[in-house]
Amino acid sequence: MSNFRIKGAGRLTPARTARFTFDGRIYTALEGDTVASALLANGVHLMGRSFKYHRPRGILTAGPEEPNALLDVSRDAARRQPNVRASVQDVFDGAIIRSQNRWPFLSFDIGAFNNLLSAFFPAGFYYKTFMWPREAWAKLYEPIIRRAAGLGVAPKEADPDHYANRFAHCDVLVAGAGAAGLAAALSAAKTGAEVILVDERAEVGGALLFDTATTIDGKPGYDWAQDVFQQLKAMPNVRVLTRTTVFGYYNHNFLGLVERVTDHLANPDPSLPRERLWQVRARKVVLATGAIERHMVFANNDRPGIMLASAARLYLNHYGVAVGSKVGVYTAHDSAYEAAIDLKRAGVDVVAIVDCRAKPGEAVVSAARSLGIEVLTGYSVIDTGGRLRISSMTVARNGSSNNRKIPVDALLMSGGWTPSVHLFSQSRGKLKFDAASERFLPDVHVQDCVSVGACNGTDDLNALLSEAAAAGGGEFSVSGEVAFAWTGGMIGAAEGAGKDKIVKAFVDFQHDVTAKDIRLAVREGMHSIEHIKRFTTNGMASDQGKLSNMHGLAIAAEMLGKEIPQVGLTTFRAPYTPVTYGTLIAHSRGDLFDPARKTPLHAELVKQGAEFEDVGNWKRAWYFPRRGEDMHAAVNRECRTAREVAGIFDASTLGKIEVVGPDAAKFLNLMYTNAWDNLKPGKCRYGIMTREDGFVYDDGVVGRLSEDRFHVTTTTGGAPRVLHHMEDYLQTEFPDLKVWLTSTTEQWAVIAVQGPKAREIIAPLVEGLDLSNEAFPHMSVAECTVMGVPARLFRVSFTGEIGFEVNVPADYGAAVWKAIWERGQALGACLYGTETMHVLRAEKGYIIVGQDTDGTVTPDDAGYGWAVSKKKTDFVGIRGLKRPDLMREGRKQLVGLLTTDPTEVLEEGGQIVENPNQVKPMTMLGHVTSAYWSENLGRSIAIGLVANGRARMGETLYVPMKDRTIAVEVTDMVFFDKEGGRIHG
Amino acid sequence: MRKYSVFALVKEAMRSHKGWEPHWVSPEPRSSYDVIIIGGGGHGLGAAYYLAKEHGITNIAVIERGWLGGGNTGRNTTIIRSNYLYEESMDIYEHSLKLWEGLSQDLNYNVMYSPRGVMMLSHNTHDMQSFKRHINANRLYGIDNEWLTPEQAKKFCPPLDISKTARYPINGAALQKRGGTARHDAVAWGYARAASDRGVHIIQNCEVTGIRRGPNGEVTGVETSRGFIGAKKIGVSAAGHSSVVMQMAGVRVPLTSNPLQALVSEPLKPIFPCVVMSNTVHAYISQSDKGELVIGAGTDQYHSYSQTGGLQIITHTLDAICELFPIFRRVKMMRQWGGITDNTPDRSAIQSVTPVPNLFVNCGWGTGGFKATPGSANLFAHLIARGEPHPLAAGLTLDRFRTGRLIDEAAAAAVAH
Amino acid sequence: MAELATRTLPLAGAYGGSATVQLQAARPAERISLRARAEAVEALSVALGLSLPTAPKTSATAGGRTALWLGPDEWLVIDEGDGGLMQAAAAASGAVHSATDVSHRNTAILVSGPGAANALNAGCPLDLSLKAFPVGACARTLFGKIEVVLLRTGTDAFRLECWRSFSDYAFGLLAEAARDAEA
Amino acid sequence: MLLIHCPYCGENRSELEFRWAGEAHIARPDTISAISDEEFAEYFFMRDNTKGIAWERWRHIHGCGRFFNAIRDTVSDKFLLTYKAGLPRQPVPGAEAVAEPSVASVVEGGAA
Repeated sequence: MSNFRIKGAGRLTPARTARFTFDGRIYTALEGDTVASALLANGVHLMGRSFKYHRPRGILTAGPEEPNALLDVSRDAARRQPNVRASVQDVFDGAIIRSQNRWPFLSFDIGAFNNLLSAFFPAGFYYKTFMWPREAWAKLYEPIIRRAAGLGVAPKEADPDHYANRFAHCDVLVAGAGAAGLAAALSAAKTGAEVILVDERAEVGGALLFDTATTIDGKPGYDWAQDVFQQLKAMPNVRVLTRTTVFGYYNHNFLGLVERVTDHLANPDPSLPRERLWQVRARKVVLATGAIERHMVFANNDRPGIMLASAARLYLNHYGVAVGSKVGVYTAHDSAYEAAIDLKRAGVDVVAIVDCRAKPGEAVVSAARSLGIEVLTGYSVIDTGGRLRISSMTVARNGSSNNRKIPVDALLMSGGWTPSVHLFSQSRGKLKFDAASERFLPDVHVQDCVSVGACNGTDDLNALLSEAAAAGGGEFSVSGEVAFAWTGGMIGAAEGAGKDKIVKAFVDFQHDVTAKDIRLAVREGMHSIEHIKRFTTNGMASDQGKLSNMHGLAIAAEMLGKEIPQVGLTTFRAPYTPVTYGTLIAHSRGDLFDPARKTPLHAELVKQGAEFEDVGNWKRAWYFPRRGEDMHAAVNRECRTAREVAGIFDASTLGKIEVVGPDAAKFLNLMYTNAWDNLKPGKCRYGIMTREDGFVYDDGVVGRLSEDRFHVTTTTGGAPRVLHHMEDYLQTEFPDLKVWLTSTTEQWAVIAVQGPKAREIIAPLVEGLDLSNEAFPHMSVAECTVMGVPARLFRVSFTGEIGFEVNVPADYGAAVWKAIWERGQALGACLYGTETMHVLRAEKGYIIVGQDTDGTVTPDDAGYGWAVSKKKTDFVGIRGLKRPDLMREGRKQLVGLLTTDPTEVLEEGGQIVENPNQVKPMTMLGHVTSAYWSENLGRSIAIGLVANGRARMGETLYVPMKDRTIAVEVTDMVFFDKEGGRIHG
Repeated sequence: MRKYSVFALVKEAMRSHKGWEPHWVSPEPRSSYDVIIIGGGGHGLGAAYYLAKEHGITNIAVIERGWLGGGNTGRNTTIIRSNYLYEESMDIYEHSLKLWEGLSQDLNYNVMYSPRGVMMLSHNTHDMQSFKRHINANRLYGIDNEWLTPEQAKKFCPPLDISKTARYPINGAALQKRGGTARHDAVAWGYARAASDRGVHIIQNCEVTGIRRGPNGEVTGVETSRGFIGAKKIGVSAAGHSSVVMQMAGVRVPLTSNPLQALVSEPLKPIFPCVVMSNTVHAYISQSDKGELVIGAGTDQYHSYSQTGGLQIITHTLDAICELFPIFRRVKMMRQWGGITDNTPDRSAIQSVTPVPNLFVNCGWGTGGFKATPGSANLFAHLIARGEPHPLAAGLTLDRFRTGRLIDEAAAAAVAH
Repeated sequence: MAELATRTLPLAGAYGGSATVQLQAARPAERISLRARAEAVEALSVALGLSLPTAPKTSATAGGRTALWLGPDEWLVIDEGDGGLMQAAAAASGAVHSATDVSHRNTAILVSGPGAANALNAGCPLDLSLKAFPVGACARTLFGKIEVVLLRTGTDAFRLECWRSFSDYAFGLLAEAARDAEA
Repeated sequence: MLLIHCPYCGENRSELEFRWAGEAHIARPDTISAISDEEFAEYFFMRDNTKGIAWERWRHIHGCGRFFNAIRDTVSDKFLLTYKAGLPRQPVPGAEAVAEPSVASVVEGGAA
């Protein structure tokens, strides 16, 4: 295997090696190599296949803009990462690297057949065909297209790595640690400002990493950069984040950063996060994001071995790797000469510099010539040869048909430099087109940010340094010197790939978009750049147009005969480079995905064998199966026992709001449909809350503890929104009322004891309260002592049995629960969960807001018209209730439903019709909201919303199911103890 | 119009595709039209197409502020389904779905309608009750929607985690097999091409700045950045900006415009065969033909016309996606973007006559606008042509906010996507 | 008479952390949510024996009691003993106010060590630098997906109050964050 | 993620702590039970949904808990002013007002 590592070149340490495999073959790299530099050092250029035509592709760049060399990199089976850019990923010892989007091999890929048929697959071909027969698109064509498309293979196992998040604040965030970013950061840091400096590479320096000819402060640029880095690192007010990308610039100077913590390490400490998300709020942002070199658009410009000149220079000067042994250069910009010069000086044969310009910078040309490099000005590369690697370039004088084929094994190109205005554009800054230099530059900064250096179009080094230092806000100044001032650049198709040419001159490498595709789009009427982008998919690949956008725009503009700004520029969107989902979610996985709220009694419930269900983010006991019982059997037993003896239930999740103040009753009058003035301390009342629109919003029992203190309960799910709703009215509509609201949901553990023996169970535990019916009748509340603990005792029932709800401070809940259960058990009571609670309340026709009502139900629809005060002159909902549709005849009303076959339990959600034999679409009268087997009644019961339901008592209606139709009789909603005597015990 | 077919494609391949015609022509505006549609998205272009095709009105201009399909048409996650709860919703979305099924052939443009199935995950008893209510209502209405067990759901979508140890374990799912996706740009371009072919004028980069009214208050035309253009009737179909345009005619509408974000992953080989939605954990996801995982994020809480939203909305959505599909944690977000949805108080659309004679509005589709495109366009054309709503859209009028006869899909299903 | 109930604490005895962050469940404390308008502040201050802070993000401590400003008419008063806060507030009955016992609603985690602020910033969007959030500063805010009240008790020490059902989540997130909190 | 100046806390806090609460200065009619259906629809449903400078309500729900008002440009999402609930609709701050640092609750969204 050939070795392209050049002794003495680069900055890596030869002794420190790492071994990795690429497509099964073992290679050796140096520590600090990227996958790209390591493969290049081993003479490997072929690294991937393109998206559509499966053309062989090599490494094109040395940065995050890489469109071709996307690889599958893994540590182990679960830590496999598709679509990794070879130019960004560091090699680590033991890395397993595979090429993608090829079958069976990278060097022989069946998919490349597409390339031969490419004439039939121009841009947008799929809109024009695959329409016949009608079903074939989804069944036949689409699956084929889907299989052929896509790049990497998604992971197959859950990711074992973890990720971290950090919110941070700073005075100045500097994005990019090239010469400009370093100068800005140092300048800002010297003022004492809190500074965060970010760079996506492993080392700071930016262009100074490859540009070895520039000096700053009298030192080689790279050395100066490392010096500044050390200075900054030593300052307590500075945080330097390398291997970190500012991926998004959001509203109000909020930036998203991703720090790659372990992907470059051979044996990462397992306690380290793989990546860390930084969410930074900066007072000021300095954008020093540099520029990205463009490729040249000419025929067959995509063969492996063809790459950006600056990339080749970086591989040489930083990694010590020569990208070939016979290198050609094709350029429209002076910078490529310096790559040629560096290579030549390193002993590489540079066969020719082909410059499409007639008059490049004189100094670079003579410098190149003086080293013996042939420079062809006014010439172009009009074609290339080779299959899996470039073998020749065909060169012609511009305008001439004579050409010359020159053997090469690498071709460097430079179309000039595109300022990286991505973050600026994300910040909603306005760009302007500078016609002279043919680039979009920052114009109006909308947020508190400033662009400096190459991303601002500042080419001169000293202008750049002083602009950056000024942006930092300090008094700091620094100067430097470049070897050559660069000129030139071009956008659009080069010679030989122009308007009437049908060659494959790639604009977007990954998506196989050629210059002629863009022209086709324009011919087909796509005149906006957004249409062109979407029609051709130019710029929509994983590099998001970092290389292709400007070329595409120029080609379109030429076709349309318009200036570039008139054609437009597509918006840059976050992220700047792709970001791992795991990083974005950071800690929010597993137990930390969403808090699982548990009541103070939870551990006791678990001990009693409860099965749990999710209600909002609470875990609630659902039922308590005994050995051998399924849910049905357990619930039947619980229902029976509760009515025959007693049942004990954890009601702690019930929302609770303490309403305190001299105007408390007045306030509740406004918030509930009922009246509260006349509720005496020590008494409770069931309340219905509507919103202004008159629909039922929540319900619950409200107890008056004293003149100015109410204990309000809400539904479990409704607690937060009810409190918000109340606060809204209190603060903004009725701010003069002297009353305050405090959430006490979690202050109290609530143990409901319901059933004929309820009193007997709790009585011995309660002190200071006469529990007799006379002294403490149904709908009473009192403060008392339970097991020595201050408690609130409610005599309320959601079962129709005599019932108590024991509220004790939460920490005491478990002890009181245990004591109650001990007594209950001795008396033959049971524990019950939410399922039995639902059945028991349905037997009594009590509704559950959110199940029997859905936000379109009025109190009257629900059968609670009695709870709407007729006397009050105001409450929230008073007007909404009187709107025509809410007063209309025939509204859906809650009624009871009894199946003709008593053993048949309806499906909740079943639809109710009058005539089951009508044709579809049927007229539906309503639906079943609750349906249960009632063990106590020995039959099924149900509640449903039925149009004009209360007028249909005794009618037979139907619930058509998939396989049968169920007949039901409309009844009232009280199925058990219709007289209601039991509740009073 | 040059017919698209595989034969045309082969023929053009032989001559380097030089013979293709523009999809639509962009003529200079006439001084007046019978109908002006404001808004060149799928709904507006489609309405123009159906006006021409079904109502014989061809003197129409579609006026678009930017580029065709540049609003929500080109920014959504392309989900199509019709398994809504209320009759009014089922009517319009099922009408739409039926049109989707033949749209490529009708337009001679492959809109890539792909009925790969939309599966909505149920995580708790409340979800199950709600989904079964939908399924039963849909069945009796003639709309497919079926209940799946967790195992059946997993079979339909293998990456799904159905383990009982998940934070919100899945207890079933509702599947509409005819639901799926389509190619959003193709819908705009297909309608534009077909409408243009029938003589409709498509005028891009033309911003409506005012609506001119006659002596009886009726509309007479629009002021635009390219001058006044007369119109006998105006249809407003400017999602995101409906309030702004209606304000020009002095009409207030019950809308709030919110940013709605979406994101795609890097392209991956096929891994995700269907569309999955979860209301409980707030996520919806599918995979595009290019291989990107297409993920819909939530709506930002505040009213905004900025087409940008907060990162927290994205991360919150991905939390849920990775909880449902733990294998995606190493997948990367490649691009995020935002649109502006206009949302009504009951999360159902408005298609209505207005207090202004000859001014018609189609708005408030919230997050459901794409799936409604053909149906909404077709019925909006009817409304404009006849001056009264089609029976299938009769419930969508503005009057419901006065009477209280809302179509509250939000109340019925927590989130209506 | 029945046996006396014993307490079962959320996070009972929980501790953990890393080399840079120590996590510890706080001892049970008495707490009230105190609500009053400006005119009642003085009387309540006298009754409680500390001067209720009126500046945002500040707290006041005296005699084992700490009052945290949570809003313009809202304080969280914490007494680490069994100090009879409800009774003390009741003594100011002449001043219109609301005092509600929330001793058991809340629980607290003590977060200390040189990495404490960084650990909290894994989930808390506040600027916790000493400049922006000095010792004694307090705020109701978010920690990950839950609401918390944060009080800085020392340069490297915080008290994080949350509702009891969120305490497992809070402790879990802190434990994970502590691993990634440099000094 | 927005940065919002809470006029009660006197500082900028992350949007995460806030909840948007609709358009501001829509007063609930004093005699709400007497208004017509049209007036009710206007009060409860119809909104300006302004593109540009809008008056709106927020609540610092995970902070001090207070509702307050804001003037925000709904195109740029910049806050021009936040002020306490109960104050009348405030004028859009002019250039002078913005430059005046003594106006404590004036905040430039991006510049704060």
